[in-house]
Amino acid sequence: MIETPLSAKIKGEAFTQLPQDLYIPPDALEVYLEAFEGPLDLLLYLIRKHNLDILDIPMADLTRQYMEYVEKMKAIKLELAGDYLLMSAMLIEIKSRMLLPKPAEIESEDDPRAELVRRLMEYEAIKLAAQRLDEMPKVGEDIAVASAYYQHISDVKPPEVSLDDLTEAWRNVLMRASHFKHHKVGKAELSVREHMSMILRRLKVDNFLEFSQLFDVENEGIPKLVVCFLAILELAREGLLRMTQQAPFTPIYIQLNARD
Amino acid sequence: MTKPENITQKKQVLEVALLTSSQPLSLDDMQKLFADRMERATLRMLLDELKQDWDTRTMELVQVATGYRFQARPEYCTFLARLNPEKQSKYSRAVMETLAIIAYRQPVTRGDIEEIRGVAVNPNVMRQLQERDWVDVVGQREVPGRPSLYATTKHFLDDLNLKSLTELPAMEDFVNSEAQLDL
Amino acid sequence: MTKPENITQKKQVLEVALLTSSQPLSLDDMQKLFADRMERATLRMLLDELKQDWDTRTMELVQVATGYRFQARPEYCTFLARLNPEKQSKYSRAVMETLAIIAYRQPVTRGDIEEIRGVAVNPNVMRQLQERDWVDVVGQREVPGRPSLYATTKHFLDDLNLKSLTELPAMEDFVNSEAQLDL
Repeated sequence: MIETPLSAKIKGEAFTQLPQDLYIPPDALEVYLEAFEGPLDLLLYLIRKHNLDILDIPMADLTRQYMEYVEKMKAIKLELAGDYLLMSAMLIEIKSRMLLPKPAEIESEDDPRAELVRRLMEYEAIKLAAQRLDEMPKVGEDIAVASAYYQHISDVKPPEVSLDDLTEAWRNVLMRASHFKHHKVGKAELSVREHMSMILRRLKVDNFLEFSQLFDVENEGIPKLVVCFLAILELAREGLLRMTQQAPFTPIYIQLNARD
Repeated sequence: MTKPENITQKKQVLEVALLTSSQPLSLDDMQKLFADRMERATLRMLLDELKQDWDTRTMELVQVATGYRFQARPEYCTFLARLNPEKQSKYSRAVMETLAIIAYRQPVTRGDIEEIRGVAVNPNVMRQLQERDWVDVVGQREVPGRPSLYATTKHFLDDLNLKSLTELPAMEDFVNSEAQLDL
Repeated sequence: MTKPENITQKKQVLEVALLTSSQPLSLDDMQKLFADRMERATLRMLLDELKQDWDTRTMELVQVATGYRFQARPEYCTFLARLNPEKQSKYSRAVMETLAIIAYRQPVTRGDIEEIRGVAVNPNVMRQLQERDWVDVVGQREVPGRPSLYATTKHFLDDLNLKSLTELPAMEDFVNSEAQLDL
């Protein structure tokens, strides 16, 4: 299960596993090197292949085997990844530290192999995790997602317009219309204009209104009533409505100025 | 199930293939689904039955140029359109200026707008504003031709978060500086 | 039908949307389908019913990281595989190991990955994972050089049929089983 799957062909013969004695035909070396993901992967292979206990690695054996492998790579002048040489150095250092007699006072010092073991276990866990991830069903390979057709209708979302956009547009209009006579658009004028539109809307519906109906005396304050009156005068001035009165003191009627 | 035993299972295989394919499947494609040889006539019959099975359901099996596909019945397409509304980029300058003129000078005729902007009003511009329900006709000016008078709607105020037109920024600051030169 | 009247019609709208979308739909997406306000609780209930309606059918409604989707029941995948025999080429061990490190140890820097694997990270490996939209940069570690921190995306979870990272097979399992076997 841990074994690295190999499919090297040397002189027409297929090699499906690494040879027991670690003799590697020089031609195949490059293939094997590629089969390993790095020095940790190679070390794990050696440990697993020879049934070594990962928690109690015989450093001498392991280092010797690893170095043999690396020497063979060197022998055929394979461009050796620096990572492999770095690992050689680390193994030799661990081995030599284990050979040294430990001074009594630092008896409890960590096993020099501890860091290597930690890294090997971490890497092995990741290696297995990678295999599991690889085996999991994935969209596009083993999972087919519904994607039936539908007729796309475009639902166009109208553009956003902010107050700033609007006033910017108005500013541009004013800027260009230098001949424009009635620049002044203050709040008072706007409210008159708003009422002009409102009165026209009402007359469109009712056609014919009594003058007093346009004033909501009970609910609206004096300023609003004045604005409404100004709007009526402005509409009359612009010829948009007509005011009629049959006789003095009789009701005044207002209607749209329809042509006779 | 590694081999579909009966008609029902074969239809199920076809249904899955058609529902999960983003492209229409040809008869050749569908024959590949089955390890055993499947006659084209049998396949057509199965497709016909499958089509009927879905007759009262949400999707319909249709034949198009390159093959068969399931597609959403048209009545659902309006809902689906809401999922990815296309954002219209921005109103043109002409639309914005026309809107501004109507907002500040209402009620105005098309002629008024043309006079202020100095160019003819594209009918398309008025259509966009009316379709958005921001502008409507509030009357006619009693001059020859009886041109329509346009004003902004309550809906326009709502969309711009205004309670009344008086909340539009007054242009006095800008206008005054010009007015001093002009008036 | 412009407004779904009853539960059945609402479920139909959801069914069409889910059957035609190749991406999972989030609750937010699905709320957009309905003009009227749809409570999330109601939506969840409808999805639950819809899931049950399809319980004995060819597709299943599943929940993944970014939302809900219909997918073919696993037993049909062998048939579907025949449609597109040219299988997506497998990722190399380097890619899968890098992905595993990012998935289980995220957020990690390139240096972290190199430390665990014992070899330099080939830029091509990271590119493949990023192009698939399985991995992206989520920040920088505040050390000299400010190396990028990589993490897996929601899309990665979707593609592996997972709702969250916690559904990944636990790492401890590996270590234990290994200790027992002592290969």
